[in-house]
Amino acid sequence: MQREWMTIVAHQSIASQTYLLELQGSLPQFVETPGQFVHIQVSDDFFLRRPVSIADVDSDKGTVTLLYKVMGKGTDALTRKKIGDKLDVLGPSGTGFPIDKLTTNKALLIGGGIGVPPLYYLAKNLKSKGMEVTSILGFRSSEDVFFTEKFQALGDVHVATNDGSMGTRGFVTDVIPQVDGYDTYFSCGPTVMLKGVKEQLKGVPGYISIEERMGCGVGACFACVVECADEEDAKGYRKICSDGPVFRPEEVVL
Amino acid sequence: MQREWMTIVAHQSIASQTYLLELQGSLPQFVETPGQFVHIQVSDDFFLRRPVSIADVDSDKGTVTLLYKVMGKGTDALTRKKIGDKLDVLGPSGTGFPIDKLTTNKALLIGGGIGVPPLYYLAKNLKSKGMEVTSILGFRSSEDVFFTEKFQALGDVHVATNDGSMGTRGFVTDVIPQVDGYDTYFSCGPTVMLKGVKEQLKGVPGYISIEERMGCGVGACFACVVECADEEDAKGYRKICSDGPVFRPEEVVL
Amino acid sequence: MIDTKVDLPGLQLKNPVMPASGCFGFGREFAQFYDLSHLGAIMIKAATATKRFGNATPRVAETASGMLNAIGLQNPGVDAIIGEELAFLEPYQTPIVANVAGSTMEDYQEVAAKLGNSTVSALELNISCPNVKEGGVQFGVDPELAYTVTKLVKEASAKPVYVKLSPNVADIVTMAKAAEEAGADGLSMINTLTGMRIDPSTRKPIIANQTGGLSGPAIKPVAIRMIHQVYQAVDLPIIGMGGIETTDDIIEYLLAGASAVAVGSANFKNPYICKELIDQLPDALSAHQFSSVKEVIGGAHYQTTST
Amino acid sequence: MIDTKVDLPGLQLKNPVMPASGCFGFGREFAQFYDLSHLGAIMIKAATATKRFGNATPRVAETASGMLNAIGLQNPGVDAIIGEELAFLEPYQTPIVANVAGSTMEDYQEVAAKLGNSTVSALELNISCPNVKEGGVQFGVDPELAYTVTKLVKEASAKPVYVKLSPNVADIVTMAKAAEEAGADGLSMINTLTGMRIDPSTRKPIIANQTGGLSGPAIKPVAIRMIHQVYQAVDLPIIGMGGIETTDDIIEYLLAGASAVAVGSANFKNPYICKELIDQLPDALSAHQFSSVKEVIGGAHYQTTST
Ligand SMILES: Cc1cc2nc3c(=O)[nH]c(=O)nc-3n(C[C@H](O)[C@H](O)[C@H](O)COP(=O)(O)OP(=O)(O)OC[C@H]3O[C@@H](n4cnc5c(N)ncnc54)[C@H](O)[C@@H]3O)c2cc1C
Ligand SMILES: Cc1cc2nc3c(=O)[nH]c(=O)nc-3n(C[C@H](O)[C@H](O)[C@H](O)COP(=O)(O)OP(=O)(O)OC[C@H]3O[C@@H](n4cnc5c(N)ncnc54)[C@H](O)[C@@H]3O)c2cc1C
Ligand SMILES: Cc1cc2nc3c(=O)[nH]c(=O)nc-3n(C[C@H](O)[C@H](O)[C@H](O)COP(=O)(O)O)c2cc1C
Ligand SMILES: Cc1cc2nc3c(=O)[nH]c(=O)nc-3n(C[C@H](O)[C@H](O)[C@H](O)COP(=O)(O)O)c2cc1C
Ligand code: FES
Ligand code: FES
Repeated sequence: MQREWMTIVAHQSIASQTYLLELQGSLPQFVETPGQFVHIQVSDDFFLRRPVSIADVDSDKGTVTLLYKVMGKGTDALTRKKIGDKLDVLGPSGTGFPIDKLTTNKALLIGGGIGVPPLYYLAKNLKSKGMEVTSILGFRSSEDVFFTEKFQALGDVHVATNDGSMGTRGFVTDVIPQVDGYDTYFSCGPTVMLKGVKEQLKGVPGYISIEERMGCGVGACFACVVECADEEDAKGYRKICSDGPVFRPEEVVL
Repeated sequence: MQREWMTIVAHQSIASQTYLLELQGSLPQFVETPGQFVHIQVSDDFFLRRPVSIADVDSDKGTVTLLYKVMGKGTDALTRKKIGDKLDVLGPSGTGFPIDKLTTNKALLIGGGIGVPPLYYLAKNLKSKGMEVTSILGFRSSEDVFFTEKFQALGDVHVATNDGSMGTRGFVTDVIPQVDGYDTYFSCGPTVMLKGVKEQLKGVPGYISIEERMGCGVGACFACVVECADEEDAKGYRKICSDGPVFRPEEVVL
Repeated sequence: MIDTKVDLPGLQLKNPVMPASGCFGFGREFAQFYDLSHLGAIMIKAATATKRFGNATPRVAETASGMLNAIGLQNPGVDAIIGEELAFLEPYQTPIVANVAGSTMEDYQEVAAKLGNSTVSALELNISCPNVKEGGVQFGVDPELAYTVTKLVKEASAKPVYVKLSPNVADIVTMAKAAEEAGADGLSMINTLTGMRIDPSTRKPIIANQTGGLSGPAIKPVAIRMIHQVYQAVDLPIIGMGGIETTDDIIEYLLAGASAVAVGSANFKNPYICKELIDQLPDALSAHQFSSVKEVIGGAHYQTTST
Repeated sequence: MIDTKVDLPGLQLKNPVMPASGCFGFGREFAQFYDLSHLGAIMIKAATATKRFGNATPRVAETASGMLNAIGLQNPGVDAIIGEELAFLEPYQTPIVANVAGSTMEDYQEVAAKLGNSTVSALELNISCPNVKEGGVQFGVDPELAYTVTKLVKEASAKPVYVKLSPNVADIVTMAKAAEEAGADGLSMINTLTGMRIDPSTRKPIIANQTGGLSGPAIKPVAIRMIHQVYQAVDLPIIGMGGIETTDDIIEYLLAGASAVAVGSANFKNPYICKELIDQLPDALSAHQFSSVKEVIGGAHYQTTST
C-alpha cells in the first residue's frame, strides 16, 4: 500500500449519477487481487478518505479504473475533477477475492448497484484463468445500468431492475433461481442484498464483499469491524479495510 | 454593497509575493470613493473573508484592480486562482477618502507596502480633479516595489526602502522632510508607519486608512472597532469596515 | 405546500430561521441586502445596562471551519437599544428576540425589566458572561447561578425567556433543568465554546483578550449532541444554533430536537444566508419526505426503523 | 542544527512528535509506510483488563474539519497487548506510551499493574471512560474520581503516568490539579469532545452509539485554550493533541505550553504525517527564529513584546 498523487486520465458519466474514473500512476502495479479498493482524498474540504473499489486494472497503461456513484458531498465533489488533475490516493487496500486459491469451474457473480464494479475486474481475472462466468447484475432502474455489455464479453449476463425498466423486474435474488451449474458465487452490493444472497445460496461456496464507514482504511483504527459468525473465533472480529472487504459469507455476521 | 461572483480577467505577479488581480462584474459601478475595499471569499476552505483595497476602477471594462501581498493561507490560496475563475466578492465596502469634499490644491500621498494600493486610485481621482499629487512610497526592499511608474504618471514620486536597495534608505518618514508645498496628506500603511506620519505631520490636514481583523465587514459584528480620540464622543468608537477604513488622524486612537 | 410555521412562547414564527445574536447587529446592515420581514425572527445583539466598549482588538481569529470572537459585549446600552434600534426594527414584520447580558444579577434584572416594557417578543438570556461578584465564574457553568439569574429575570419581566446555554460544561442537562425549574420558557443552545489561537510568528494569542468563543461548523456536532440530550430531559422548546450553513444543517438541528434555529457567523461569509435558507427550506423538507417543519422536530428520537 | 530533543518523565524524546492513542493501532499497519524508529514516541491504543469488542458500527462519521468516533475501546486485552503487540514494537528505537482504560477502579489498577511490568516507558491514563460503579459518569469530568483513579494507578505501577484529560468540563484547571495532587507525572490533553451527527435521510444519528468523540482541526482552538490555562496553573509537563496537521500547529501547541505533541486522526488522512512533520520540524522552527524545541515550550506565556 502506498500514498500517491495519481493523474486522472479519463473521467466520464456512464449512467445516472455514475462515473468512470481512470487514474494513472505506479499504484496499479501493486494490485494483488480483484476486490481490493483505493482510499481517495477528494480534496482538503474532506476530513476522511472515500473507499472505492478497483473495477479494472490496465498494467500497460499503468491505470486503475474506478466506477462510482454520487452518494453525498465527497463523491459529488469528485465529479468536478478534470482530466489532468491529480488525486491523492492510498492503496491498493484490503484483501480481495482469493483468485489464486480457487478451484472454481463455473462462477456466479452477483452484483447490486455500486457493488457491481469490483466484480468486473474479478470476472476478467476468472475468465483469464479459464473459468466460466455468469453474472447477475441488479440496478434500481434502466438509467442506472452500466457495464452490462462489458460483462457480456466475459460470459452470460442477467440484469434485474427494481422497476422492471430493464431485464427482470425485481432483485438479483429473483434471478438466481433461473441460473444453474455454478460451483462458487461471488457477490457485492448493499447489505440487505448480501443477506438475501447468503440465505438463498446456503451450501454453495461463496465470497462476499462488504461495506462499512472507515476511518484509517489501513487496519489501525477499528472503525470498520464486523463480528465473526463463529463465537469461538480467537479475535471475534474482522477489519473490513484490511482483512476484507471480501469474506466468506459464513465467516461474518451481516 | 452586494455579493457577486466576479470573473478574474487578469492575475499576475508584480513584485515579490505581490500580485495584481483584476475582477470583472457589476460591482465596479457602485464604487463611490477611493479607499473603499472588497471582501473576498477565497474558497470554501476559509471561514472568513479577506479585505483587500480597491486599487483601481475601470468603468468601461467594468473591472476593479486589486494588489495584494501573500501574508498567510488565504492570500496564498488566492494566488492559485486562474483567469476565467469566478471569485465570491462582497463590496464595495467601507467609507473611503471624501474626494468630493476636499479643497486640496497639492496632495501628499504616503503609502507603505501593501498600503500603497488604495492610494493609486486616490491619486488618479485627485489628479482628475486638477489637484497636484506627490507620492512617497515605502517598501521593504527593491524587489517589493510596485506601481511607482504608475504613480509617476500622476506626479512626483519618492521611494524609500528599508534596506536602501531603491530610493532613500529608511522609512517614508525619512522622506517627508524632503517634500513641501502640500496642504493635505493621505496615508495608508502599517500602524507603526501611520503613527509616525501622524506625529510628524501634526497640524497638517490629513486622512489615514487603517486595518483591523474583520468578522462581517459590513458593520454588524463589532470586530473591527477603533477607539475615538475624543473621549466625549457619543459612541466612543468607529467601525473600520463601515465608518472607515479612512479616518481623520485626530479622530481615532492608533 | 410545506408548512414552515412554528409557534413558540412569544414567537409566532413564519419559518424557523433567525439570525443569531451578535452576528446580525441590530439588523440595520443586513436590511440593505434583503427585506428583514422574511426572517422567522431576529435575535439582536446583547444589551447591557450601560454602554460597553468591549475588548481590545484583534477581536476575531479564523480557525478550521470556524472562528473565534471576543467582542466583549460591545453595545450602546439597553436604553439606546430601545430608543434607536428597536424603533428602526419596528416596521419589519418579524418578532424580535432581545439578548440580555450583564456582570451581576442586578444588571440582568435591570436590562430585563427595561426590555420587558419594550416591543420585543421575547428575551434571550445570555448566561455566558462572567459573574463579577462570584469572582468571574460564568453564570452559564454553575446550575445554581443559572437558576437564580433566570428566576430574577422572569420576575423582572413578563416576556417569555429563552435561556442561552453555554457548551463549556460537563453536564448540559443539569444546566437545562436548572433553567426549566427557574421558569424559563425555552432554551437557546449553544453559545460558543471557549478557544484560543496562537500566532507562531508573534508567539502570542491572536485575539487581544487571549481566549475567544469558537463558532461555526466546527462546533455543530457538539451542539447537536447537547440538543439531543436536552430534548430528552426537559420539556422546553429549543432554539438551536452552531455552524448552520445549509438546509441539511437545519434539518439536522430539528431532528435532534430544536424547534427553530439561529444562524450566526455564517452571516459573515454570506450576508444573504438567512434569506437563502428560508427560500430553500421547503424544497429541502420535501426532498426528505417532510411536509412541515413541525413534523421534523425531534424526529431523531422517535425514529426506530433503519434503512 | 536545531535541537528537537525533549526529556519528559520516562520519555527521552528525540523529537516531540508521536502518534496519538487509538489512531495508530499498535504500530503494525504504519510500519509498512515508514520506520517507526523515527517517531518521538508511540502512544498505543487503549488497553483494558480483558478483550473488548467495542460498539456497533458505524463507528465513525465525518464532520466539518474533523470526525466523530465511537470505537468503544476495542482491544485484545492487556495480556495480549503485552504478549503480542509490545513484542512487535520492541525492536524499534522509540519509547512506547501505553494507554490505560477501564470501567472500574479495579480495571485500571489491574491494567496499570500489568503494564508496570512491561517494556513500556510510560502510561497514559485515559479517564474519559464511564465509571460503571458511579452510574456511568466519566472519571474525566469529576475531579475526585480523577484524583482517586490516578492515585490508584500510581500505586499499582512504577511507570510515569500521564493523565489524559477530557475537554468536556467547565473547568479544566481543577481536573489538572486533581491529577497533579494525585501524583501524576504529566498530562496529556485533550481527548475528544463529545458530539453527534444526524443523517437527514435516515433521520437517525450516523454513529450507532449515537454520540462519538470529536477530533481533528475543529477542536484545536479548544485544546490550545485548555493547555494555555493549565500550563499557568500546574507544574506538570503536557503532551498536547487535537487537530495537529502541520508544523505550525505543533509550534502553536508548544507555545501554548505543551512539551510534546501527539498526532491523532490526521494519520487517517495521510499515513505518513508523523514522519513528514518530524522531517519538516527543524526548518519550521528555524523559520520562526527558534533554535530548539525546548525554547518554544510555553513561549506564549513569557512573550510580552508586541509586533
Ligand atoms: C470497500 C468499499 C468499496 C466501495 N466501492 C465503491 C465503488 O466501487 N463505487 C462506489 O460508488 N462506491 C463504493 N463504495 C461506497 C463509497 O465509499 C461511498 O458511497 C462514499 O464513501 C460516499 O461518500 P460521499 O462523500 O459521497 O458521502 P457522504 O455521506 O458525504 O460521506 C460521509 C462519510 O461517510 C462515508 N460513507 C458514506 N457512505 C459510505 C459507504 N456506503 N461505505 C463506506 N463509507 C461510506 C464516507 O466515506 C465519508 O467518510 C465502497 C465502499 C467500501 C467500504
Ligand atoms: C481595509 C483593508 C484593506 C486592505 N487592503 C489590502 C490590500 O490592498 N492589499 C493587501 O495585500 N492587503 C490588504 N489588506 C490586508 C489583508 O486583508 C490581509 O493581508 C489578509 O487578510 C491576510 O489574509 P491571509 O489569509 O493571507 O492571512 P491569515 O493570517 O491566514 O489570515 C487569517 C485571518 O486574519 C485576517 N487578517 C490577517 N492579517 C490581516 C490584516 N493585516 N488586516 C485585516 N485582516 C487580517 C484575515 O483576513 C483572516 O481572516 C487590507 C486590510 C484591510 C483591513
Ligand atoms: C462575533 C460574534 C458575536 C456574538 N455575540 C453574541 C452575543 O452578544 N450574545 C450571545 O448570546 N451570543 C453571541 N454570539 C454567539 C452566537 O449567537 C451563536 O450562539 C454562536 O456563534 C454559534 O452559532 P454560529 O456557529 O452559527 O455562529 C456571538 C457570536 C459571534 C461569532
Ligand atoms: C478513532 C479514534 C480512536 C481513539 N481511541 C483512543 C483511545 O483508545 N484512547 C485515548 O486515550 N484516546 C483515543 N482517541 C483520542 C485521540 O488519542 C486524541 O486525543 C484525539 O483524537 C484528538 O487528537 P486528533 O484531533 O489529532 O485526532 C481516539 C481518537 C480517534 C479518532
Ligand atoms: S478503517 Fe480503520 S481499521 Fe478499518
Ligand atoms: S467587521 Fe464586523 S463590524 Fe466591522
